[in-house]
Amino acid sequence: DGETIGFSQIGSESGWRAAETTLTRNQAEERGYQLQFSDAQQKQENQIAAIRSFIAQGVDAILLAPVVATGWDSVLAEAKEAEIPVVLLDRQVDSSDDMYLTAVGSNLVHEGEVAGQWLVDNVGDEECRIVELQGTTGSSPAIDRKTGFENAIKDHANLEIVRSQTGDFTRAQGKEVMESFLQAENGGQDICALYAHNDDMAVGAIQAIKEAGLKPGEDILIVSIDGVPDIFQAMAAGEANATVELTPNMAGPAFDALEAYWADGTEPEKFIQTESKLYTQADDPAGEYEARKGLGY
Amino acid sequence: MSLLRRIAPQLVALLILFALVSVVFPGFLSVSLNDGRLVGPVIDVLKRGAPVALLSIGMTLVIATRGIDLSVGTTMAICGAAAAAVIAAGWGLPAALAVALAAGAAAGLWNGVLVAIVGIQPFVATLILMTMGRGIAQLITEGCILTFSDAGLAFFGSGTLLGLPVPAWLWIVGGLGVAALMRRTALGLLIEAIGINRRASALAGVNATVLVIAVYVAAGLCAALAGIVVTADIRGADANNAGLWLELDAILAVVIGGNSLLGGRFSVIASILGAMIIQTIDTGVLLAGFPPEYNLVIKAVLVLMILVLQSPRIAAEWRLWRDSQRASRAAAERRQAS
Amino acid sequence: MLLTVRTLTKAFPGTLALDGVDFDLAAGEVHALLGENGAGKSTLIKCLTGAYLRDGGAMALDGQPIDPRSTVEAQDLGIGTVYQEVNLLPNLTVAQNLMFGREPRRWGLIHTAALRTEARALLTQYGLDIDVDRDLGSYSVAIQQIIAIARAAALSGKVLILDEPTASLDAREVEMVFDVVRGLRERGLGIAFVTHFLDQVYALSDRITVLRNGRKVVTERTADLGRMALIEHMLGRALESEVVGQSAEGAGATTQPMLHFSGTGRAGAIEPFDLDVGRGEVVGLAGLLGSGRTESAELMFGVRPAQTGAARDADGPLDLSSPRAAIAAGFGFAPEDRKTDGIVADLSIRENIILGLQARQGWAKPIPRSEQNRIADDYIRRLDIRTSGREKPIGDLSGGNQQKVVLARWLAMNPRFLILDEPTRGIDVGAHAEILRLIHDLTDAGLSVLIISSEIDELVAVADRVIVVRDRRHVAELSGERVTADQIMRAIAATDADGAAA
Amino acid sequence: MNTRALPLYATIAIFLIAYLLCWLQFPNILSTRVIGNLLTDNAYLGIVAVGMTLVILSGGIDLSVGSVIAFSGVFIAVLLRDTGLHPMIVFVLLLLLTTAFGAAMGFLIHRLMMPAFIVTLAGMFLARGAAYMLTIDSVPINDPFYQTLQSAYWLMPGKGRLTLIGVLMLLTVMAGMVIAHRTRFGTSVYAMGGGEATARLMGVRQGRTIVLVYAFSGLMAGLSGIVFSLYTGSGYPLATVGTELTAIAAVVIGGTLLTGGAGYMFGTLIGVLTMGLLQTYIVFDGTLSSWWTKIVIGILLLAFILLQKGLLRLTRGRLQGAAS
Ligand SMILES: Nc1ncnc2c1ncn2[C@@H]1O[C@H](COP(=O)(O)OP(=O)(O)OP(=O)(O)O)[C@@H](O)[C@H]1O
Ligand SMILES: Nc1ncnc2c1ncn2[C@@H]1O[C@H](COP(=O)(O)OP(=O)(O)OP(=O)(O)O)[C@@H](O)[C@H]1O
Ligand SMILES: [Mg+2]
Ligand SMILES: [Mg+2]
Repeated sequence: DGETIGFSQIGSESGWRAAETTLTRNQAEERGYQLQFSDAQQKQENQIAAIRSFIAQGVDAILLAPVVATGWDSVLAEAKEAEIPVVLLDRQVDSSDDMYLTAVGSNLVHEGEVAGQWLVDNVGDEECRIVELQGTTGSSPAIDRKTGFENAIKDHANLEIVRSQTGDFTRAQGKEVMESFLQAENGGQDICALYAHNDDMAVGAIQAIKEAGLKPGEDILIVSIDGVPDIFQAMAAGEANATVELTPNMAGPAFDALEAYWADGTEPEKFIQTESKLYTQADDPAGEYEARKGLGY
Repeated sequence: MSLLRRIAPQLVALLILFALVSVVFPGFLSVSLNDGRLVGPVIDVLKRGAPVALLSIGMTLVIATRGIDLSVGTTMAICGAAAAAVIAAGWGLPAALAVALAAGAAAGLWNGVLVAIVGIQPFVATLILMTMGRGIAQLITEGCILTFSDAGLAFFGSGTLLGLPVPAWLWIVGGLGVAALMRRTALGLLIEAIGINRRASALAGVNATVLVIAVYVAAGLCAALAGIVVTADIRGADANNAGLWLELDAILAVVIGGNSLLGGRFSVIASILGAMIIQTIDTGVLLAGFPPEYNLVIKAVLVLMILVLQSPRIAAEWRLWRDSQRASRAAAERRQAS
Repeated sequence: MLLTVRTLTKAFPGTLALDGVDFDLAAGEVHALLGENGAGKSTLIKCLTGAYLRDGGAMALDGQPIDPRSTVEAQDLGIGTVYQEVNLLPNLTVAQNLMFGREPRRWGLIHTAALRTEARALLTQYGLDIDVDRDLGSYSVAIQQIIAIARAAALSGKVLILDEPTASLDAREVEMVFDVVRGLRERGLGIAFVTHFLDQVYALSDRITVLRNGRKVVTERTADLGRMALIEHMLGRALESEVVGQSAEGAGATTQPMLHFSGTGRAGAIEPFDLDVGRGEVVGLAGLLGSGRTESAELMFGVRPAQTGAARDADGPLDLSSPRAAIAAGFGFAPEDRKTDGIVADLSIRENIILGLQARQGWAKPIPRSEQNRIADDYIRRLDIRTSGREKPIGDLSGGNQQKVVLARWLAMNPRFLILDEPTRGIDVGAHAEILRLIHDLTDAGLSVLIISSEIDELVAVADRVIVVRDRRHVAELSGERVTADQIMRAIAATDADGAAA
Repeated sequence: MNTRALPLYATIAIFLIAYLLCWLQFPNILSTRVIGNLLTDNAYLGIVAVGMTLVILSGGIDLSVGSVIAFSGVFIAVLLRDTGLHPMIVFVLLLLLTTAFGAAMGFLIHRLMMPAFIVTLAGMFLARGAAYMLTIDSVPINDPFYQTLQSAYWLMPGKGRLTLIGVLMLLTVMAGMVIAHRTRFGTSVYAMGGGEATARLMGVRQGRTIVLVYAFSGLMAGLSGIVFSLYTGSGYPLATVGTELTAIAAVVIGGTLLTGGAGYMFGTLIGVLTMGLLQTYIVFDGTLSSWWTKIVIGILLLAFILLQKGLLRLTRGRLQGAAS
C-alpha cells in the first residue's frame, strides 16, 4: 500500500479523456496509491520523457495511455530493466507483449464493427448513402474505427460511404464538415446515415442537420462511438440513434491486475478488453445520461 | 477609389478561387432563400469565416504596430468558456457577453502590458499566454465541453438577421466599423507611425505605450467575439479545441490581405478579404470531397500561389521596369529635342 | 582616367534622379561631388557601387567597362565606399565590422586573434585606441563614422568613395580623416568625396563636380573655381547672403527670462546643471563629440528623465518626465539621428509633418485633410523641400530634405522652446542659410531655441549665448561679445583647471 | 567585459539556480539518470534549435521544422518498410531532401521578398501534408541497424545513460557554435540580423546567405527527424506538432533576440535544457492536473524571461555606474 504509480496521460483533448483522468485519480485515491500524473499535451516525446522521469524517480508501476501505437520499444525496455511494471490504457502499442504487464482497453476495430453492424441491422435492404466524420487524420482511433465500420458494411452493397472527411474529433469541426456534406448532398436529402468516429462530432453534426431543417435521428440516422453524456441526451431527445460505449474506467481493471501481480506475481492476460457495448434509443438514454453526468466528462 | 485599388489583388484572388471551387463543385455559387434566410455554400463561407475574419481585424492592428499576437486562439477558448460558464450559472445573456468581452480585454491587457511596458518581444509575450490560456480555459470548463441551451447566446452562432447569418453580420459590421474608426480618426495614422518607427513617433509625442496596449486589447476583444461565435455555434464551450491554431490562420489572413508583417501601413478590409480567401479554400476542399490527407497540401499550395502572385518583388519589379522604360524614353526625347 | 562614367541615368517613381551624368575620377586626386540636397549625389554613388541598378549609361575602371550588380562586386573591383545613411552593423564588434568579408582565417575558420590584431592595427592609423571586441553600437556616432572610413579605405584598392563622411565629426576628427585621405591620395587612389562644408572642399579637393537636379553642371579644378561661382553652380542662382560671421546682435541683455532649469542631471549621463533660457533667445551648446550635449538635451525633453533638479517657468514647475509631457509644456526636440529618431520612413511627407500636431491633438480629433495639405505645402515651400509632391514617402527623400521635414514637424507645432540637435547636419549651403534665417525669424517672434552644433561658426552665427560642455559637465558660458569661434574653441580645449577659471 | 554576452551569462545563471531549486525539492533530480534523460529526451529539440538559432540570428523564423521532423520520421519508416535500402542511404536521401526543402523556402523568401513567417508557415502545412500523403498510419521501424543505433549508449555511473542521440545533439551544438561564431557565413548571418540594408551595402551575399540559412535549418530539421525516429523507433505523421514553437521558446530563453543579430549558440543549448528541466520538474511533481500543467509552464516561462530581463537590467546598470 501507499505505492507510487506514474500515469502518463495523452492530454486533455476531449471530455472522454478528462473523464478517464478523473476516474483514474478516483480509483488511485480509493485504493490508497499515490498517483504521479503527467499530461503529455498530445506529444509522444513528452510521454517518453515522462516515463523516463518516472523510472528515474523509482515509481512502483506505470500507467501509460499511449498517444500512438508505435515507438515505445526502447522506453518500455528501460522500464523492464528497472523492473517497473507498465500497464497500457485504452490504446495498444505494437511492441512485443512481454515488454508490458498488460493492456486494458477496447478493441477499436471492434467498436467500428459494432457501429457498422447496427446500421446494417437497421437499414435492411434499402439503399443507404452514408457520410462519415473521421477522427484526426492519422490517429489510431480514426484509422481503426474506419476499418471496423468498413468491415461491417462491406458485404452489403446497399450501404455505401459517399463522403468522408475529418472532423478532428471536435464538435465544431463536426458541425462545419456536416454542413458541407449537407450542401454537397442535395441539402441532405440524399444522406441516409451519419457515422461519426466520436460522439462529439456527432453532436456537432446533429446541430448542423437541425439547422438545415432536417430531423436528425429520423431523416438521417446517426451512429457514433464513445458514449459520452451529451450523446445520451441527444438519444433521449430522439436526435441520435446509437452509440458504442468506450468506458473511461480503464484504471480499475489495471489496478486490479497490478494488485494481483504484486500480491503473488500473477501474470494477467496480455489484453484485458473492456466491453464495447451498444446503446440505442431503447436503452433508457435518459437514465444513462444521469449516471454519467458527474464523471467529469 | 484608392481603397478599391488597395484591395484589388485580394478581390481578384477571391474571384479566381470562386471560379476554381465552382469547377470542382458546380453548385458553389448557388444561393437560395429558405424561410427568410439565405442558404448556399457562399453563405457558409461568410458564416464559417467569421472567427478568422474577426480575429484578423484585431491581428491587423497588432501587426501594424510591428507586433504579433499568437494568443488569440486561446483567448477565444477562454472567452467562450467564460460565456458558457456564466450562462450555465444562470446569470443571463448580457452578463455572459459582458464577462466574455471583459475576459478578452483582460487577455489583451496582459499581452499589451508585457509588450509595451515590460518590453518583452511580442512573439514571446503572446506565446506565454498561448501556452497558459488553454489551461485557464480548461480550468473553467474542467476539461469537458460545457454545454448550454440558452437560445439568446446560441443566436450569435446560428441565428439569422435579415437573411444573413449573425456571425457574418458580426465581422461585416465589426470590420467596417474598425476600418472607419481607423480612417475617420487619426488612430490609423498614429498606429502606422508606431509600427514604422516607434522611437521617432514617441519623440514626436505619440503616446506609443498606450496605443500599443490598446491594439492588444482590441485583438483580445476581437478574439472574445470570435470565441462567443464558436461557442454559440456548437452550444457549448470546448476549451480543448476552440480556436486551436486559428492564430496562424488569422496571421495568414492579414498577410494575404497584403499587410506587411514588419508593421506600418495596413488595411483592415483587405485582411478580412484574406480571411474569406482562406475560408473559401477550406470550404472548397470540404465540398470537393478529396480525401482528408490532401487538405493540408492543397491549402498550402493555394496559399503559396496567392502570395507569390501578390509578392512585393513581382509588383516592384514590374513597376521599376515600367518606370525605367518611361524615363529612358523621356530622356531620349529630350535629347532629341535639344 | 581611373574611373569614367558616361551618361548615367537612374529614375525612381516620380523622380529622374540622374539624367545623363558624366563623371571622371583620376588616380591620385580627391574629387569633390557637390550639389544641393536631392541633387543626386548619393544616387550616383549607389549606382557606381551596384547598390542601385542603373537604368542607363556606361562605367569603366582603368579603361575596362564595369557593371557591378552588387556592392560585393564593387568591393572586389577595388571600390570602397562609405554610404551616407547606412553605416555599419551595430550588433557586430568593431573588429568584425572592420574586417567584414576578409576576416583572416586559419583552417577555414576565422582566426579571432589575428582579426583582433589587424583591426587594432587599422584603427591606430586613425589615432583610435578602443576595445575592438565591443559591439560597434556601444560607440558614438563619430567613432562609428571613423570606423566606417577606416573600413572603406582598407577595402579600396583603387577608388574610395565618401558620402558626407564628416557630417557628424568635429574639427579634430575631420582633420584626422583628411590626413588619411591625403595619405591615400599619395598612394594613387582616386577619391570621390561628398560634403556640404565648402571649407572642407577647398581644404582637400583637387577637382569639383557639381550636380543639380540630377544633371551635371560643371567639372572644374578646385583652384579655378571661386567660392561664389561654386555656390551659384550648386543653387542655380546667387546666394543672397551666406550666413558667416553674422553675429547675433542685441544679445542676452534685453530678453526676459522664460525657462529655468536648476540642478538638472542624471547619473552616468550628465552632471547636474543650471540653465536659464530667455524668451526669443538662442542658446548654443558647444563641445566635443561625446561631451554630453545630446544628453543635456534629452534630459530637458524627458527622453531620459532627469534624476535630479527641476524645471520651471513663470507659472510654476514644469513636468518634463516624458516627451509627451515636455511637448505639453511647449517644448520641441529635433534629434540628431534623424534616421532612427526623426523620420517615420514609410509615411508621406505630409504625414510626417503633421504627426506631432496630430499626436498633441489626440487621436479623436483628426486634422482635416485640407488643413494637412495646407500645412505640408506651406513648409515644403518655406523650407524648400525638394520633392515631387507632399505624398512622397519621406524615406525616398535625400538626406538633407529628410532633415528639413523633421524640422517642419516641430515648427508646425509652434513650440515656445525648441531644441535642435545638429539641425543642419547634411544640409546644403542654400538650405543651411535658409534654416539659420528661419531660426532668426522664429526667435524674433518669441520662440526660444537651444541649438547643439559641431560647427562652431554656425553657433557663432545664431547663438546669443553659448554653453560649453566637456566631460559630461557644463563648464563654461559665453555671452555677448565673447561668443566668438576663438573663445569657444579655447573653452572646449581648456583642461579642467583653466576651465574653472574661464 | 563585453555587454553582448550578458544575456548568455544571465541564462546560465538562472538555469543553475533553477536546477538547484529543483534539487532541493527532489534530490533525485541530480542523478546521472535524470541528466542522461535530459540530454536524450531533448536531443531532437536541441538539434532543431541549432538550426532555428541560426535562422533567428539572421532575422528570420522557421515554422516548418516541426512538420519536417514528422515528415522525416514517416519518410524513413516508409522507405525502410517498402524498399531494401540501408538506413544510412535513407538518411542521406532524407537530409538531401530536407536541405533542398529549406533552400527552396529560403529562395522564395529572398527572391520574392516574402516574409519568412508566411513562407515557412506554408512550408509547415506542406511538409505535414506530404507526410500524410506518404501514410496516415504510424509506421514502426524494425531495421536491425536501427536497433543497434538505438541501443548504443554509455552507462554512466549511477545507471544514467549517455545515448548516441544525446551525444549527437551535443556535437551538433558544437558544430553550430563553430558555424555561427567562427565562419564568414556565421558573421554574414549576424550581419543580416543586424540590418538587411546595411548588410547588403557591407557586401553580404544576401541571397546566398538566406538560402543557406534556411537550407541549414532544413538540414537540422532532417537530422532532428532522424534522431526523433531513433528516439521513437517509428514514423508518425502527427508527431511533433508545435515543436517549432518549443524550439523558438528555447532559443529565446537561451538569450537570442527574436529580432535577429544577437545571441549565442551555446545559449540555445541552455535554453533547451531549461525547457527539459521544466518538463522534468512537472513530472517529478506529479500533482498538476492537465490544465494546471499548461498554466504552470506558462508562468515558469514568464518568470524565466522576467528574471533574465531583471538580471540584465541590473548588471547593465552596474556596469554603467562603474564606467562613469
Ligand atoms: N530609394 C529611392 N526611391 C525614390 N526616390 C529616391 C530614392 N533615393 C533617392 N531618391 C530621390 O532621388 C533624388 C536624389 O537623391 P540623392 O539621395 O541622390 O540626393 P543627394 O544629392 O545625395 O542629397 P543629400 O545631399 O540631401 O544627401 C531625390 O529627389 C530623392 O528624392
Ligand atoms: N571617445 C569616446 N569613447 C567612447 N565612447 C564615447 C566616446 N565619445 C562618445 N562616446 C559615447 O557616445 C555616446 C554619445 O555621447 P553624446 O550623445 O553625449 O555626445 P554629444 O556631445 O551629444 O556629441 P554628438 O551629439 O556630437 O555626437 C555617449 O554614450 C558616449 O559614452
Ligand atoms: Mg546624399
Ligand atoms: Mg549628440
